[in-house]
Amino acid sequence: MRRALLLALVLMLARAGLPGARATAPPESPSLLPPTSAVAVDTPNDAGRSLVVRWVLSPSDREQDVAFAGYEILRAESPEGPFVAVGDTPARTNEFVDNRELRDGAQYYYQVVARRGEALAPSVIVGPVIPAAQWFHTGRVNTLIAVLVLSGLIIYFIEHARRGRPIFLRKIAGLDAVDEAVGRATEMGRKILFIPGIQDMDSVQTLAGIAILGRVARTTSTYGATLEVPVSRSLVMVAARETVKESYMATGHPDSYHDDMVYYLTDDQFGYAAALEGIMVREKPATIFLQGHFFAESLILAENGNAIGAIQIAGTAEPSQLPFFVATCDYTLIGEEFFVAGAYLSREPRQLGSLKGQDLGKAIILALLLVGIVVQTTGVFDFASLFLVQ
Amino acid sequence: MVPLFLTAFVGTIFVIQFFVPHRPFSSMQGLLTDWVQIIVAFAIWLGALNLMRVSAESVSKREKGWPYAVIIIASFLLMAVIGFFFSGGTRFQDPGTPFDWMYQNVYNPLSATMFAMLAFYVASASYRAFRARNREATLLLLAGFLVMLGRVPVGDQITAFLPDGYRLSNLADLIMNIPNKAGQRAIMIGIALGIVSTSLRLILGIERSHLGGEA
Amino acid sequence: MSLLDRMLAVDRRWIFLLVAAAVTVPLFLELEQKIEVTQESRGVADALRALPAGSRVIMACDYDPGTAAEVQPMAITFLKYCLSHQLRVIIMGLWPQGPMQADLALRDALRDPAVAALNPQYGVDYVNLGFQSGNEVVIQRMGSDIPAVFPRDSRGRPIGEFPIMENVRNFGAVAYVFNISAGYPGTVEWIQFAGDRFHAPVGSGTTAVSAPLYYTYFPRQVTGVLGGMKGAAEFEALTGFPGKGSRFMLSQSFAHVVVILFIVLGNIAFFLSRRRKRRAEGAA
Amino acid sequence: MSVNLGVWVGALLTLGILSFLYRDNPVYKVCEAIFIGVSAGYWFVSLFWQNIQPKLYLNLRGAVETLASGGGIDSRWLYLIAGVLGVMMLMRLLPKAGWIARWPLAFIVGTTAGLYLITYLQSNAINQIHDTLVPLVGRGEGRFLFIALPFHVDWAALLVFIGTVSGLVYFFFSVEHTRLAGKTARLGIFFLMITFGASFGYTVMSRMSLLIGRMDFLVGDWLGLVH
Repeated sequence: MRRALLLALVLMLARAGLPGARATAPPESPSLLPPTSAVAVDTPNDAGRSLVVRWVLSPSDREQDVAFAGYEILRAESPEGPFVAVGDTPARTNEFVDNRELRDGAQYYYQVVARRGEALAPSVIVGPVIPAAQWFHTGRVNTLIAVLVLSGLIIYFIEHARRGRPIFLRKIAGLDAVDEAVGRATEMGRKILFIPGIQDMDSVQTLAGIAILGRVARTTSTYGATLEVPVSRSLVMVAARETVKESYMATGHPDSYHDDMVYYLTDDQFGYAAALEGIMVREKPATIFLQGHFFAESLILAENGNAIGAIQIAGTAEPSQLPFFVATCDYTLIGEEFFVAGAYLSREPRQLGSLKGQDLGKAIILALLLVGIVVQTTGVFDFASLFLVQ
Repeated sequence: MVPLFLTAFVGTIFVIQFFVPHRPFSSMQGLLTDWVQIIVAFAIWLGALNLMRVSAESVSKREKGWPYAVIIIASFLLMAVIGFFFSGGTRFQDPGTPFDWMYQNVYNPLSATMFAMLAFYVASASYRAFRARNREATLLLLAGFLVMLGRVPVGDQITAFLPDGYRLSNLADLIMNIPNKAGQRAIMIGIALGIVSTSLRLILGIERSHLGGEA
Repeated sequence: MSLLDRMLAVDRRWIFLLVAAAVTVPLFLELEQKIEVTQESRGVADALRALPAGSRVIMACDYDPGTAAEVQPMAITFLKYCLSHQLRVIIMGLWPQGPMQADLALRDALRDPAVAALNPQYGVDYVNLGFQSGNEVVIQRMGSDIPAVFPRDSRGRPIGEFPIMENVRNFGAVAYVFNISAGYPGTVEWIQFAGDRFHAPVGSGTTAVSAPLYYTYFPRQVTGVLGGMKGAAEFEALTGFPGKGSRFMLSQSFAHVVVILFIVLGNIAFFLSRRRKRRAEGAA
Repeated sequence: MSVNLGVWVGALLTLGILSFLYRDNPVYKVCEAIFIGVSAGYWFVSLFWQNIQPKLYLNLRGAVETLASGGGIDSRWLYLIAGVLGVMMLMRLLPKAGWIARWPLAFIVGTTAGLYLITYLQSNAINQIHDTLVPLVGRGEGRFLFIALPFHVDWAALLVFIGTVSGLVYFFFSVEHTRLAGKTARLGIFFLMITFGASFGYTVMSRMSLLIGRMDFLVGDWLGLVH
């Protein structure tokens, strides 16, 4: 029943929002009229040497008047002239930004001339106006506040965590499945494959993937399962070896670790995918972790893992690849979840702290959204305008 | 020490210049962006030169598949020589130059076909791997179906019996404009906060993995 | 091995063959396809129509041959529309291949009778400023100084020689920015810098992969989005210049139907086989 | 069938890559190697003519000429720093001097961090908040299904609002997903999955379009079977 209602609602919405009809304009007048009420002001919030001229369109400037050519903008340093052309604009524009060889502090006068063929119709002279630079962009106060509040929160919590205060993070489903997946591989006596993506160590996603590798390696070492980590970057290989070794040491199985567990295949995207395809088909690993920065190869990898019947736990923040992981893998860490998992597992206080800061930022945004929508709907105050950045 | 200072200095300048239009920030920003463009060009050069180095090593050590490395080097040199010396200098992209010929008839088809291969993989994954294994995946696949059908003419043809405005294309519009918009927005806001915190850590020198650990 | 298991274990190459057939056969068929126009596509066409003759538009080509099948038709249609409506086009790219793709599109567009009738001139009606490295930093810099970013066109001639570049200092002189995007850098950067920072009206033509994200910026931060080949077909329908986008719609329909059938078949086989296995396990 | 050499070259290379679908083979490997080499060469050349030559070389040459003709030192000399940083980048090729590449890298990272901090906050957070906040109820006529309402309700905006909020709650990590938070997060994952479904559909669309383009090239431009 609820579904039927929802469907009806959805269909109803599909009908909404048809375009309106167009108004027609009155017939054209023959004589050329000048633009009315021109003004010139200093360009606000800029680095100076720039002025803005605005005018009300000439009554002759209409779509039907095809001969109407547009406006010419004249400038002089005194009201008596001489006036020199500094630019032109097409018909139906009412603003010109002049930044041609202006000096900050000097006085300028302007005239806007409507043109139709040879005919000219100049506006009154406006001025004086003086270009100047500003020290603060007044249209961006809201962004400044946002930067300060967010930075403050993040820095505060980094310090907080660094002093060893505990930080709570919720459970993440994909991580709880690690034990089960490793256990299954051990029972079946098959390998576990960990694939950390195709990007180098400069990608935050690779770092998060390596942190997760640390946790997986701890589990494999206690279960006595076989772990293999084929990588596509030499730097990633170095980092992955360090991480796995450390995990095996920490659980008291340093003898089970050997460098060959982590090996380099190739830098080439599809070459890497093809090599992994071969490994999967030959060795039939029971569990595959796809944790890192993936691109188009994600599909090839996940498909092959699926074809050999492996349990797959994926994680990435690459939005275009997430759908494929969700559709092919048993568990997927989505976007931020993936980062949190990395920080959570690495227990790195600075990572944890900044995550907490981010979370509070999100809480503030949520609160603003909830308050904002109520205020906006009641119409007492245009709350949304607080979020307009110039 | 120097790299950390550089990151902090440049990062701060770019944050400040957003709020302070006055000189010297406005002109510094212009100069620094020019520098970035030049450095980025060198960085991409580095990638190409590195490829040559790796390939040359592979040839000299007679690694497995080294003849392919010879082809890589040869085609790189061919393209570079043509582009530098035989295509009219700065006018190297003009229609009719050898460089343009290589672009149109070698680079273009190869690159387009590499990506077109993905269509085959999508199809085989559709058959072999995309499973409605849980509620989430089911929802995802259903939404995918509706969008796939609704965004091509066939969608409206098979729902032609429904009144205009209630067909698959309208349903696809709806999905794109309501749940997709909401979901994307939630993801975007999350990403924005993540980027703010990462950038901040970089500027403050807390995050320095890109410099290879301690710098 | 049961029929179901064999069905699931079918050689991938059969699937490949079917897909190849599904997209190729329709190329030989001439079936009129009715193109349903989305509001996002209409946004681009409407923004162009609102521009007075003589306005300058930027066509920023941020794509490469890899994705050209989807977006090249948009570039061609855009050029045809602008050049036949006396809009002056400034071509540039943040991907090195973009401006070269634009040159290819220009060759096609200039052959169109509606364009050829006006005989557009290089440097006057259109110009190709070429590629500039630096990604979003380039757009940021263009906000204050376009000539500093592009001192020369793609052929190395100083831009001072070209009437179209006269008085062009920043986005203030540009009435519309149409970005053809295949990833990073692309429409997100154009929106963030040219649109949000410098208030230039931005429109986007993009690969279908990126379209769902870009729709989120519509209509305030981006005036319109053409998504994938379907978007190209819609744009062709809206501007009255039929081209490849429209021609390929039948293949596209076939391909989608085939993929959906694959997913449905695969799932049926998977669930039946799983149920059978469970039953067998239960019996044992 | 085409008589153009270029089209033939393109068609053979296309077929060479497609041959991988049958199985990995030397022809594919050759085509792949050509692709890797040619694209590296392509970047190498275009970056020189479109960036290093006009921005670095011409600026520095201008500065040298001015100095030589007695014009003194002008601001273009500052580009020398960029050139030095660029060369430092290339030092990575040398095993011993590789560390110096950290300087230009740090420069680029600083720029990106500074720029992104602001732009993502502005475009992806502040602007999106702005766009989400629209009046949900207004004057005029509205309906709920087929029931007429005495006021106008923007159902689409309401659903977008609910979806955005619940999606945000899902990405909230400081609170356990139980009770209200749990329910909201579940609604959030519902919206997220439809979002992914939409991306999924569009990605399939994209990949198929690219294949259509290639097939059109083969049967149209090369074989001339389709006009």
